[in-house]
Amino acid sequence: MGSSNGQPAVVVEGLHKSFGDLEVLKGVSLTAHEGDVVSMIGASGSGKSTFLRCINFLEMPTQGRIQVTGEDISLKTGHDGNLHPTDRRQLERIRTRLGMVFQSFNLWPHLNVLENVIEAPVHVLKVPKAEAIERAEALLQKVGLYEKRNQYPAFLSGGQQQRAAIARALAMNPKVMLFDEPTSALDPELVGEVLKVIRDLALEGRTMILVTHEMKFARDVSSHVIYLHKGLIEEEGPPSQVFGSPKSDRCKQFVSGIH
Amino acid sequence: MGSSNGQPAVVVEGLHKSFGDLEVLKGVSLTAHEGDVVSMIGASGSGKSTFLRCINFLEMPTQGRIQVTGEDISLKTGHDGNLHPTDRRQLERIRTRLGMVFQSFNLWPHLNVLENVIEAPVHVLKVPKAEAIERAEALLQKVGLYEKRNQYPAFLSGGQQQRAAIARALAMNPKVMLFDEPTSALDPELVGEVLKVIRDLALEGRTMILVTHEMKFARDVSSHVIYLHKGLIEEEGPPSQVFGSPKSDRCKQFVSGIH
Amino acid sequence: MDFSWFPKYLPMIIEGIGLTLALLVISIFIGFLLAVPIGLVQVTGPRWLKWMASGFCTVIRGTPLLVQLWLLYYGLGSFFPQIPGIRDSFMWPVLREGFFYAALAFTLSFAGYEGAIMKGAFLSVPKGELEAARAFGMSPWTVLRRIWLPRAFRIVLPTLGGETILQLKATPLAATVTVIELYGASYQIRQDTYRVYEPLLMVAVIYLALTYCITRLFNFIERQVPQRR
Amino acid sequence: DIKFGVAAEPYAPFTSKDPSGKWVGWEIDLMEAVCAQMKEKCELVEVAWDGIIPALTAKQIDVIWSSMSITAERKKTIEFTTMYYNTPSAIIGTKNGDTDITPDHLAGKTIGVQVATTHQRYAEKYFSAKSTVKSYQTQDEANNDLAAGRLDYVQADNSALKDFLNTDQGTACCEMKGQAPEDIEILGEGVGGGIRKEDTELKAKLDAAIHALAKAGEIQKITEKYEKLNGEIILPKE
Amino acid sequence: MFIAASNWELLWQWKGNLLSGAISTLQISFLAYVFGLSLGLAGAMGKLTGGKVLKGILEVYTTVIRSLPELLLIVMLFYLGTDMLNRLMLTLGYEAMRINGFAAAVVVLGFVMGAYATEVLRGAIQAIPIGQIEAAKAYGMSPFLLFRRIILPAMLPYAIPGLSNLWLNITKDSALVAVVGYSELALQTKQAAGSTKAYFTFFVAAALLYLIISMTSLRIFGALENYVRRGQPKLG
Ligand SMILES: Nc1ncnc2c1ncn2[C@@H]1O[C@H](COP(=O)(O)OP(=O)(O)OP(=O)(O)O)[C@@H](O)[C@H]1O
Ligand SMILES: Nc1ncnc2c1ncn2[C@@H]1O[C@H](COP(=O)(O)OP(=O)(O)OP(=O)(O)O)[C@@H](O)[C@H]1O
Ligand SMILES: [Mg+2]
Ligand SMILES: [Mg+2]
Repeated sequence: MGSSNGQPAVVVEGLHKSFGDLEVLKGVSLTAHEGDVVSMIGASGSGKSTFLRCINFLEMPTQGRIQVTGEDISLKTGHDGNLHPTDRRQLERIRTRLGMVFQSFNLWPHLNVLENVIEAPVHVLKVPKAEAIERAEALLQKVGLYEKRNQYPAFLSGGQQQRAAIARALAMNPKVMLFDEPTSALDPELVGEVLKVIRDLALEGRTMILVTHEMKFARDVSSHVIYLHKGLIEEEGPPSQVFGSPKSDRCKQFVSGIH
Repeated sequence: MGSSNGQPAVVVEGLHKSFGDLEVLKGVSLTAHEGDVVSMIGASGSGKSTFLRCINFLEMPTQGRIQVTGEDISLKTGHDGNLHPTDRRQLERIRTRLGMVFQSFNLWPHLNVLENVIEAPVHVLKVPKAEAIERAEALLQKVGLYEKRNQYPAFLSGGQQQRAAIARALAMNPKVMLFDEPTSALDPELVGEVLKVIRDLALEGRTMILVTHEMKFARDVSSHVIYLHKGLIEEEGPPSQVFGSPKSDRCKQFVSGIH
Repeated sequence: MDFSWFPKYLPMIIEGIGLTLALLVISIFIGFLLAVPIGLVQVTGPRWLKWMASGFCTVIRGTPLLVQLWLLYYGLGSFFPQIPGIRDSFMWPVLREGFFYAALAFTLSFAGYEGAIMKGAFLSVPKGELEAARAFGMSPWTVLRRIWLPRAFRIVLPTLGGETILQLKATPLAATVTVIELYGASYQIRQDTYRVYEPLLMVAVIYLALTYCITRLFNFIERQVPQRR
Repeated sequence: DIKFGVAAEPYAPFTSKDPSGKWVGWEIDLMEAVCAQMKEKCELVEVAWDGIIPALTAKQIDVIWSSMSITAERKKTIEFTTMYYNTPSAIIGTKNGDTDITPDHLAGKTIGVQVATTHQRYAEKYFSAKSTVKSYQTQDEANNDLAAGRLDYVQADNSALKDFLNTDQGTACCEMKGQAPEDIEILGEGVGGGIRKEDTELKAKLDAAIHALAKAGEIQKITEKYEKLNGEIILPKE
Repeated sequence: MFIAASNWELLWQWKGNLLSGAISTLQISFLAYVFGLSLGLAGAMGKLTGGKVLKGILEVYTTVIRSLPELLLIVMLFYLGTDMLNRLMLTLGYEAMRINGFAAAVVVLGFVMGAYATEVLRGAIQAIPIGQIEAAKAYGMSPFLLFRRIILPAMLPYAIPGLSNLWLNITKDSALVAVVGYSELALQTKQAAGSTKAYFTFFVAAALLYLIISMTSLRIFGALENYVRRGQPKLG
């Protein structure tokens, strides 16, 4: 699965996730190789965010196997019936290789934009502060937020918060990026910028898994598209196929909704 | 300005707004008649949300005049140099006629979805509770959230939260709706649904002012489009003109960014 | 361990528990009702009200409760009898009793401490949630009643449980103004018998039971709104 | 050496502290005399009243020397030395000239006493049938309430009450009504030093010392130094 | 005011005692507060993230300790504790020893304070929007780092009012340590008042000293609160 232009960076096998009685993911598998850009599309509530959140164990899956940059995450079943990582240090190590942009941004309100961006590099990766600031400022320049670097998140516009969140994730220089609707609050010009950034990262050999509602964006950016429907992969393949000639009726209807 | 198919519902004249030294709005005027759908587009940080928030005085403008459904809101300059409404009751009355969907949803976390929707009708409009519930359930059905009506917002997906916010605003049956990126978290199918809802509302003679980054959506839904650039209206007119043959270079570049 | 004194003092202990509970319930309820406006005006009120409320909180929190109680009981209390005719009025049976002053002092104290806590809670409600309420045309009163206060209340709940227990343990001070509540009763027993641990143990067990009830009550209220963890 | 525990809360003129932190007073003088008599080295330890019994049982002190009244109830827990002073129980009240303190005359009135004192037991035995007896944690609180008009009478140590009547507040409001009639069972035993039950040897030594001092008139000599106490307290006979 | 000239003289004579009492109060309160806060932080984290057993133990700790009168705890821990210790020493053939009242008081007060702080901090941590914590986890922060860099600063706005109440309480509760023979402001006041019979004078003086301590500390807490709320828009 996927264009195999490198080592597998993320392998997910048979992922299940339930919240109480509600089964949100019913066995989802995915392989993303280095340099792949995998897009997930699907209706609201189909489990896209949950899938991303399972990859870095913000949500504990009920069943399944997850491998990141070749490393299998060792799991055991906890009291709640979900799988939990057994080795905290392994989990932390792996998380540093997984950047994440949240759907709701989740900026830290007690830190200003610059501090938000350097927080993890300085304190997790132990990058010297001066170096981290330099890099952060370059990133903020790139997303057009340099002027706002000393502002606190609560005083930013929606799109500015989203850009800060993107810069924050990029600052970790992760092998794999998980983007949860990274362009929802951005204007078309900025969407174009983000597109460029993602392409550059892919060329550098980084892997990206992104959830998006912007079909055009998905078509332009991805090497592989997955259409998720009610917790199952209903259709997947290169964008040309999923958008151009989907086999599943449900998918056909979904992508035809693009106006 | 705007297609004049009725009484003016919202009139804004020469609106200025500064945050400290930063002048965000530099004199923005707008007239929206009954049944109009006015879209505001513009770069992130150009002041779109601030403009909407000034209309219902969540943000106090620095200068300007605002009229809603024919009623002039009486203002006086406060200690902070901004304009403040003099008559609280008038403001509250007018706000009940202005529905608002926030960019960040702002659902009330201590109330479940249904309670969020009936809260204002019951406690502001004094609609009998049973009636409000009935109406709310119909609205939730419409936005596909009926099953989640007893769930608390923290347990909803992004799109579900946004739909709850839309239902909450619709439940007030307002004359004018202010939408701040109402479809940012929605999939194409749901965007289509919202488009239908907005059209129906417009046919009923309601007025809508909406901020959006989805140009296709703006083109399909609006009777009038305003392109905001650095706190000023750079271009406005019917969608065919703004998107088809913009006069301003800046606008041309912005809308060409659509891919 | 020697509990032979227990039957003899039982009526006194029961009366003591009654007084303790009465003092606790009165001061918590009225005190909290006062604390809400005291907290609120510190966040939104006009400057002079803000100033008064925070001054009240500072003085109440800044001086020992015992001193406040004594100022009321011996200060205010010795002023009343000088008012002509008051000894014959229907108020006198209340005004001459230590209970009245204890309840008053405890209520004001709770209001002062909780006022400061409520201020913080009001400040901690995210701004967007209030804006949503205002945008729907809610009057300030409705915003407060339906959104602001319930949200603030949830934020203070865990703290409030502790404060209620602290208040329970402040009630022994009432014994200094002749209200022989639970602790006062045990003090009497200790002084009569010179047994140290047994009377204290008895009080401890009763307090433990009361605290357990208070904790359960607050846990129950906390669970009313589920939280994602 | 023997550790004498004194309540940290002063009880002037028996025990009080001067600004330099030195303990002084009738009981302190007596303590020194007793120690000299026993030819023992003594150490004064200050302990909060609340912790004074545990301090005794935990052996942090050996004698409680702090105006502790001897009662049958307390004897179940600790042992006492022989009585080293006693005070008559007196009653004061608001000014009105009459000095009748029979239970019938006090009917319907409110009488204040200090908690767990012999006076409280006395008042409860004789007056509580017809009057209200209110207990206070300290004597001063009762006095204050009498002045404030919330009490009609206060029963307490003769000397303490005289002391209060000498203050401005006391002179203004109140007067001596008389001494409570003797009741050996309640008032008779007086004040003694508290000791652990097992320390019989120490008790014997202390008792002997107190008797010797009384016999030699030493206690009387100490009392003469304290104007307020002179003639107001009852001293051991021999 | 109410204080006659002769009483000023008394106050002047006893000023050293009152001031040293106030300093003792501050010392003991501060140490106990720091100790209690550390216990509270650990307790709150344990309650929120610990296993069933740890949660159970902490629940007992907060319920039992908070419900027992402090006086009882101090008397029990100090006297009963030393009594038993000494009995043990004696049976083993050592001499009885005296436990330092100051250390005992700090430990006991801090232990009690820890139970309250646990609940205050638990509430504050629970009030942090979960997304902020998830973001930190997603960047590979270890629990300790997450705690230090995100949870701690993010919870402070919710915790400071409760914590400042606890501090003010402890400055006054420290009066209880008089029971174990440690003299702080309240006891010094009682002794001065009892020895001179000038009750009113000394109580007013003590109240003022307490008020000065409180107002100063409230200033500090206020400044701290302003600082920790720096990223927050003003509510209107
Ligand atoms: N409370 C505030 N204090 C200071 N500056 C603010 C505040 N609110 C907004 N701003 C600034 O005002 C500018 C306009 O913000 P606004 O939210 O109106 O932008 P927008 O057009 O809605 O952008 P977006 O599309 O990203 O939501 C931004 O630069 C923002 O940083
Ligand atoms: N913590 C939770 N507890 C219970 N149900 C949850 C929880 N989180 C998500 N859900 C439910 O799981 C389903 C999938 O949620 P998810 O957030 O993965 O959707 P999504 O595909 O990202 O949708 P969207 O496009 O709207 O963001 C939804 O129905 C949601 O209500
Ligand atoms: Mg999602
Ligand atoms: Mg905006």
